[in-house]
Amino acid sequence: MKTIIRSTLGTLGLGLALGVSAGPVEDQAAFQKYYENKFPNTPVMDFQNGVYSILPEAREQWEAIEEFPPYEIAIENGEKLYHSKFANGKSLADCFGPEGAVRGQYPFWDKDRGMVITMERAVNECREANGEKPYGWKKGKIADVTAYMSFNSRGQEIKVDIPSDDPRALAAYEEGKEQFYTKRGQLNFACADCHMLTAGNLYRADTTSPAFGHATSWPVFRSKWQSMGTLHRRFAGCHTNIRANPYKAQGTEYSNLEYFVTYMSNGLEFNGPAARK
Amino acid sequence: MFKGLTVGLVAVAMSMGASAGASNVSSSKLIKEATAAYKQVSKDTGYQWTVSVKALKAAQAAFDKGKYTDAEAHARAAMDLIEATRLQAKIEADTWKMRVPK
Amino acid sequence: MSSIRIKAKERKGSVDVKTLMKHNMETGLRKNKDGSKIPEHWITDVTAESGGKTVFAAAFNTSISKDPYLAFAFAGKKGDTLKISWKDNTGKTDSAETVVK
Amino acid sequence: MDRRSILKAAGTISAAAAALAAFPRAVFAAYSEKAFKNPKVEDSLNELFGGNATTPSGDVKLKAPDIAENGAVVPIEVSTSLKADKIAFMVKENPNPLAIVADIPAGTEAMVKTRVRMGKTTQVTAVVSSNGKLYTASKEVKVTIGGCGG
Repeated sequence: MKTIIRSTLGTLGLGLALGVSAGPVEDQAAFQKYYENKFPNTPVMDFQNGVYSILPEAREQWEAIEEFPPYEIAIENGEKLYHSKFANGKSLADCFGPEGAVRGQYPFWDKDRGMVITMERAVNECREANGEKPYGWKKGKIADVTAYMSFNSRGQEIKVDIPSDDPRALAAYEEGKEQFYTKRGQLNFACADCHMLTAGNLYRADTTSPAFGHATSWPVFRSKWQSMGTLHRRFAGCHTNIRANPYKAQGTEYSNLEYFVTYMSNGLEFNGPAARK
Repeated sequence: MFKGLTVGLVAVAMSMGASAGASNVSSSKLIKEATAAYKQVSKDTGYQWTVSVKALKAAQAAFDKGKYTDAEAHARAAMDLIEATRLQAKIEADTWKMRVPK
Repeated sequence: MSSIRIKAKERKGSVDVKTLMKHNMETGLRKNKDGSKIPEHWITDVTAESGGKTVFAAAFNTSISKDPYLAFAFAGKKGDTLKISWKDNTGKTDSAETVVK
Repeated sequence: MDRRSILKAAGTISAAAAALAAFPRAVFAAYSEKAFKNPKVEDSLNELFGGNATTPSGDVKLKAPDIAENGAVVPIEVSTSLKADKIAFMVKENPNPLAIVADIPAGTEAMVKTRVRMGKTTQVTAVVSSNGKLYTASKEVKVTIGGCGG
């Protein structure tokens, strides 16, 4: 009798946990399953190739661009910047090692400071700690340096952690999640509307990419920009498209959104930099 | 949940047409009200629509040129967009949870 | 640093060449923020030499994409030197050399 | 114009002349204003090849997308099994259709890949010059504008 009661309670407890407040682990499983069901022909690891994982015609052109990708110039610039000495004789290599192959460590939750640390932020904080001016957040040198670092980090597994011993980390994740699913702007779109519920549909002339794999390949050379840009540059562009004022690059909103979106892609590999349309 | 927003948007379209007896004083007041509403909604919701900003700027630009009728039309449009933003935020406060896959 | 990146690799007596040239390739149709036209500025000629002879040459219009990409293949072998040069409509030139892998 | 500016202008010219001299091109067709800044395909062909009679040929292979991802960067590839000495590529709806002419010396494969711009949906044509005749392959490339990404 005792055992029956206990197991009933146990089941109830589990039911409550799933129904009322699913945690990040359950969120992630459901998220990834959603895309696997929606695009059964796409091998799971291929989602890291963005819209090209679901569009064969566009993929051919992308592969032709990748034969000699435009971001190679950024990687070379980034390599020079990475190793060039600060006024104090140090360089970024003193912060991130000889090749900067640290992409897999970002973004992470910094318990001491109670905030999400992205790779871009870490680069600029290294510069500031050494008495240098920070780079801009969206394009130019920040994109070149992170292109070099990401290139040297290709193949690193995405394994964003939400430390269970710090409720603020979960709160940041939840904020990012709310941001992803909440409609914004005059056009009344949520990230999830285009990149989840109707991912792969045409919006005028463009097919929207699956959000599973969104955070893997940055920085990106976009043909539309004709230059490199960071993930937060793209976030801002998306918000402007739906006629919502963008948030500040590297502000809490976008950093938490990056935290959520990258966590959703756990298990894929970092494969940036990349070329996109 | 879409209805409220649609009403808001239709109201915007309608308010563009209506405006009579606009003056320096009345349009200045309207622009001030719209700007105050903009700031309040920004504070409450944490975001704004790009079109609201544009409408406010257009209102100020028209006012500066002495085109008070246009200024009032733009200010009213801005006000309606700002209200629609508030409505969107209100609807979304809970609705977003429905989009999370289980 | 040269504006030209070259990848040259031999495969059964044929050298596959891929090259990317950093150049804005201004069409003359784009405008500055103040509305003034950005003058056209583009690479007009590209030449590839190996073993003292020209193995490939091309002339471009402004319709070739920014940072032009070219790929071609010529008879050669590992260890050969390949030199690629470009010239633009303002008379500016650049060149780069690589050894075939 | 004062003396200083005259000297300066002269200096610019001689630098440009030096640059021209340094650029290796003897026997090969160089960029020509008449061929490239020309809205008419026929005129460009005349200028390049001394004639504009073309024959469609299955031996000319043209690889271009059906729908361009981005009109500013459209990857194309032209190749042929014919013995070619020149390959040209035209984008019909561009203000000046001729995009590129490539010289194919003996020993070089009759193949060229590049990326071109096209402003709108257009027919594109590869022209191969072989034994004094012109062979072509054409297809339509759709260029779409607008949307979130484009």
